[in-house]
Amino acid sequence: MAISTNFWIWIAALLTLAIYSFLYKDNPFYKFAEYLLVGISIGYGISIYWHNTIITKVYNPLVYDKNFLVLIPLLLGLLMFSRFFKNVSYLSRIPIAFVVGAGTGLSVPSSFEFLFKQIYATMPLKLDIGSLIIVVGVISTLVYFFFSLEHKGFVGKVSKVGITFIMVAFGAAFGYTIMARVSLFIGRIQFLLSDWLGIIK
Amino acid sequence: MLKRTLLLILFLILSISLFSENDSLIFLENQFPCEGFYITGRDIPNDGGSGIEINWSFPDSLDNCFLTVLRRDEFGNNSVVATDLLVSSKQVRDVSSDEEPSRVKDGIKYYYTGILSKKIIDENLLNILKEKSYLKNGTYIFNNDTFYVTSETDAVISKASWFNLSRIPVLISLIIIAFVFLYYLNLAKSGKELYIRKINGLDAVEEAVGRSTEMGKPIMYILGIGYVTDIPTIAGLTILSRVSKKVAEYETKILVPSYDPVVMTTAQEVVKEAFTEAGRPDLYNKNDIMYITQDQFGYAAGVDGMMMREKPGAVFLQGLFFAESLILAETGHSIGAIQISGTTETAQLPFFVAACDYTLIGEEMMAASVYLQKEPMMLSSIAAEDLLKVFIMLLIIAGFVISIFAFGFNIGLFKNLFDHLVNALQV
Amino acid sequence: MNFFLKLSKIDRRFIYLFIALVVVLPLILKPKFPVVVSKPVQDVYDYIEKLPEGSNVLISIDYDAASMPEQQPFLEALLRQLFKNKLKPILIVQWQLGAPLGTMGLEKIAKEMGAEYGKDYINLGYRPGYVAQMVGIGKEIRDFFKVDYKNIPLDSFPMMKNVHNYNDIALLVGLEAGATYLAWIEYAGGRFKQKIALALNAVSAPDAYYFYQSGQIVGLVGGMKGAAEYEVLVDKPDLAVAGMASQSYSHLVIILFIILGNIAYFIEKGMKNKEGGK
Amino acid sequence: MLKGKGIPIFITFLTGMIMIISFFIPHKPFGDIEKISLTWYSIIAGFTMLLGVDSLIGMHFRKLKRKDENWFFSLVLIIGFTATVVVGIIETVRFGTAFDERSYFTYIYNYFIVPLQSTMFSLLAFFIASAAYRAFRARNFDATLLLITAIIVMLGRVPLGEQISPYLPKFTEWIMQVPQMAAKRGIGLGISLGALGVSIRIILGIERSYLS
Repeated sequence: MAISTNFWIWIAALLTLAIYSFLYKDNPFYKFAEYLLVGISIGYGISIYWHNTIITKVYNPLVYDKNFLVLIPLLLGLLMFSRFFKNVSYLSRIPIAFVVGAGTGLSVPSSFEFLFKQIYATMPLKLDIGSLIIVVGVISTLVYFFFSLEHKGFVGKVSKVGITFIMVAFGAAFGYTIMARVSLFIGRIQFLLSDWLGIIK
Repeated sequence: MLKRTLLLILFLILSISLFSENDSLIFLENQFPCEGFYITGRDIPNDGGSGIEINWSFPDSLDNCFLTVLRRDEFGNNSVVATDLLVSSKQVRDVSSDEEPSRVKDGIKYYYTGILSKKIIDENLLNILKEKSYLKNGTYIFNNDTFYVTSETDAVISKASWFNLSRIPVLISLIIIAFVFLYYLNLAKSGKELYIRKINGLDAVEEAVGRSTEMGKPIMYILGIGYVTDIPTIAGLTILSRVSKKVAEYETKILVPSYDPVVMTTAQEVVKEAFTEAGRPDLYNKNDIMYITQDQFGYAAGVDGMMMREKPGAVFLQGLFFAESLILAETGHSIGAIQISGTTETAQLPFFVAACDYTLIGEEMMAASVYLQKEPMMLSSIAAEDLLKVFIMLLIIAGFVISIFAFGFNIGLFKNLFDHLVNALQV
Repeated sequence: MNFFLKLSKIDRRFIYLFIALVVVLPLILKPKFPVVVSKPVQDVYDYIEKLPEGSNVLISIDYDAASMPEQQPFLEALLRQLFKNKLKPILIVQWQLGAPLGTMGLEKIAKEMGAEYGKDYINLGYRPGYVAQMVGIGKEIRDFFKVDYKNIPLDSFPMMKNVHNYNDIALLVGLEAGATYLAWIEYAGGRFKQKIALALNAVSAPDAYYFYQSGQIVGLVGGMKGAAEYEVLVDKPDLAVAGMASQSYSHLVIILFIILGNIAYFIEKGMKNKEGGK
Repeated sequence: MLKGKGIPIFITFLTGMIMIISFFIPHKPFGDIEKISLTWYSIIAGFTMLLGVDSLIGMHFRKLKRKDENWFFSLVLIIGFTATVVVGIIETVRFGTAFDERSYFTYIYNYFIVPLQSTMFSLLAFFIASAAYRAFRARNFDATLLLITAIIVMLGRVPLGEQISPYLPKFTEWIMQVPQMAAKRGIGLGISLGALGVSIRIILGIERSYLS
């Protein structure tokens, strides 16, 4: 195999190198790639919004299904533009109040589901040393998150055990992830060496 | 004699081929061993309506047969619910899916019939069956394939439930928790002093803002890639409010690059309000809270670039972060900024802990806004959370003790108890 | 002493350089690297080895460019084994963005092994709606794939003459980056008793191990490591084995730096203590 | 009256309560409320995106006008944005949708966005190494434990570990399944309680800093 003659592959390869140049230091090549990515991705995002939101969620329901309920978010969305006019800019609080209310409201039951799931998973379905360690770990970690008690004496000791568990978990999760990250880099190198330069087959 | 036999055979062959050409169904009494196979239908409980579930019971010998389910409504319209289900799957639901919108309507009588076959059902046969208004129970033959038609189910009517009974445990705990919160709120109103323990990263906020100001550098506040509907983002916004108040007091600058436009507008409100409260609305500049892009790595690239060029003295990473967490935190470290991070994404916490000066772990981040503004009403909610923690611990310990008696000592009573406990937890 | 003190203030770019070297060099030089074959991978290999000559193997490309380092080497190793044993791969795609990757791998290995399109292998390309397709192939593959990826009618290819549904397919191999494999197991496996082997990304492989234990899949190839094992089995160590070397060396380099950093830290601390002692 | 915080706080309270109640009521219209509110969010966000674009493009236009230090790159950004939108419109006219396989819009995605994104992502291979080098110092007992677990897991994940000892990969799995899982659950329980706290503070209007 020889070096690629495909124009598009060249673009992808040069942009890849431009990003990697950031590892040395900030430089015009990285800046170019960075600004380009931001510009293109926002343009792409707008197109996706047009396609997925305006057409499928507003236009189609309104025109074909005669679903006038979508006028409400439409109005709320328009209220956001009130910030362009000083004397009515307070109106933009209404959509914000709505989305924050929806977000917090939805999170209450889902937090419960998560809570129940976690407790359920901690129940020892079989008796072994592992289940005991899990029970001790979960409880001591929870004690670390006690805020209204000073971490002194017994509580202090248990919360120290909790910190130990947290540290082991962080170390393990860190070590576990390295492989996946190196894989990503291998993927990019394979692209450069095989698709672009044709050095490896 | 021979001639006659040959003629007879010829006649038979002809007649069979004639039948198969007509695609006609031949009714046979009971030649398919389907005893014990029957189907039932019922309204799906605890749903929002427009759903019927069809169950069937069967002898093991029919394990590998295929079942096709037909539906007839009270007006005589036929339709196919599902074809070629493996009998061992035991159940199918007649509900609307993403591809096919609601077909079952509430309040209408439906009757279901099952077609049992050893091979996958023929498309032509299916079309013939769909045309028939009623099929007699029994075995049929079609193109040399036998199949069995079950008797029709009783009328099934779907309806919507007003209450999801399976969520009663959640409702009960919600009521208990509401009472705990209200109790502590009242306690706070009556003037009882509530305590909150030291949270490491938060005492450093003042220092971080102060040092940046001294060096004449701005502060950067990164809210991550969540939406306003995500609780970590909301928690990040409440911390932003406290931090920007300090920023206004120190008369320095705060940069908030955003990922989501709604987060950006909300962050603008938050900072403006904080600056006004601090008595410096003149310092507020809406252009400092800017939009970058709604692309995970585009955002990371943009924020990295901004960090390299603006060189903030302090970087806050508070909100919802995914893989970009370390890209941001390492760059922040390389420019020598004090970094205070916090997120609820457990997978990203190790990277924050490694790369930042201070990290708020999970709930610490949610409690941070309370810590930074120690009002009694706020503190009361933290105390309530702690009481709930005690409940949970007791529940876990109880579960463990019960399991020792149940599995260790093999006591039936405790086994039942354990089963009940586990079932109640399955939402 | 001095060396270690300098080390504690080492420029991060030296670390970057080392990481880059240990990853890139093995990919170019492809050194011999010992790989132990695990049972789930061996099972896939053995199952295919036992298939009679001329059997059809359906390969589903359910990954995209992001999973290429993990999946592409396995695809190539698998195709080598299939062509060597005179088995006939039928390639289909459930992830649209994976289509060019599948085609690339297939054409490359077919050329290398001298296989002929339409007679020894075929590429049917991507069709939307994966569940309908998985059920549909149980009846007639032509309901979804009337033509191949270049719009040529299926019936014009000699190898497809007698291929209609799962009964004519000896093994389904899914190369999976996401959760599409669950549908394969449920529909092709559960409903039509199709034999299935899976190659999964490293992150999802542990989840699928359950299906291997319960016998719902004949074998499991997990991540780049699994692909490396397969390359060893087909006796052609290639990119995955090289990738495993890159992985191992990069882990070693990081560990080495951590150890050096700690030595430097303790020496520095010792010196400070001495100064404090004075 | 509208200018105060009263009405917005009431709206938050009302929407929040409706969301909670609808969790228990499958009947229409409550049953679909989660889906509906997410659709609504995306519609509102769609409009707000214009505010975002105004913020970003406006900033770069100002930089361009002032001939700031990096004005050239601001130009790159604006051209990249405009070109993508224009190509998107042209290809929508040509193929009915910009996401057609033959459209140049797809080319932009495949040859600009994908390589840039995945290269940014792969920078983590380097950052994870430098972060580990710097942070993993045996300063105290807990830090030492973190460092040792990380090294064990790193070894257990690659074939090298298997050659050191066949038990290493198994031990790694055990660490992930038992102590790691325990701490993760403890943190998770804390997070759900914390989320409840945040939600209740906001729904009841105790926390109102998000409204000015």
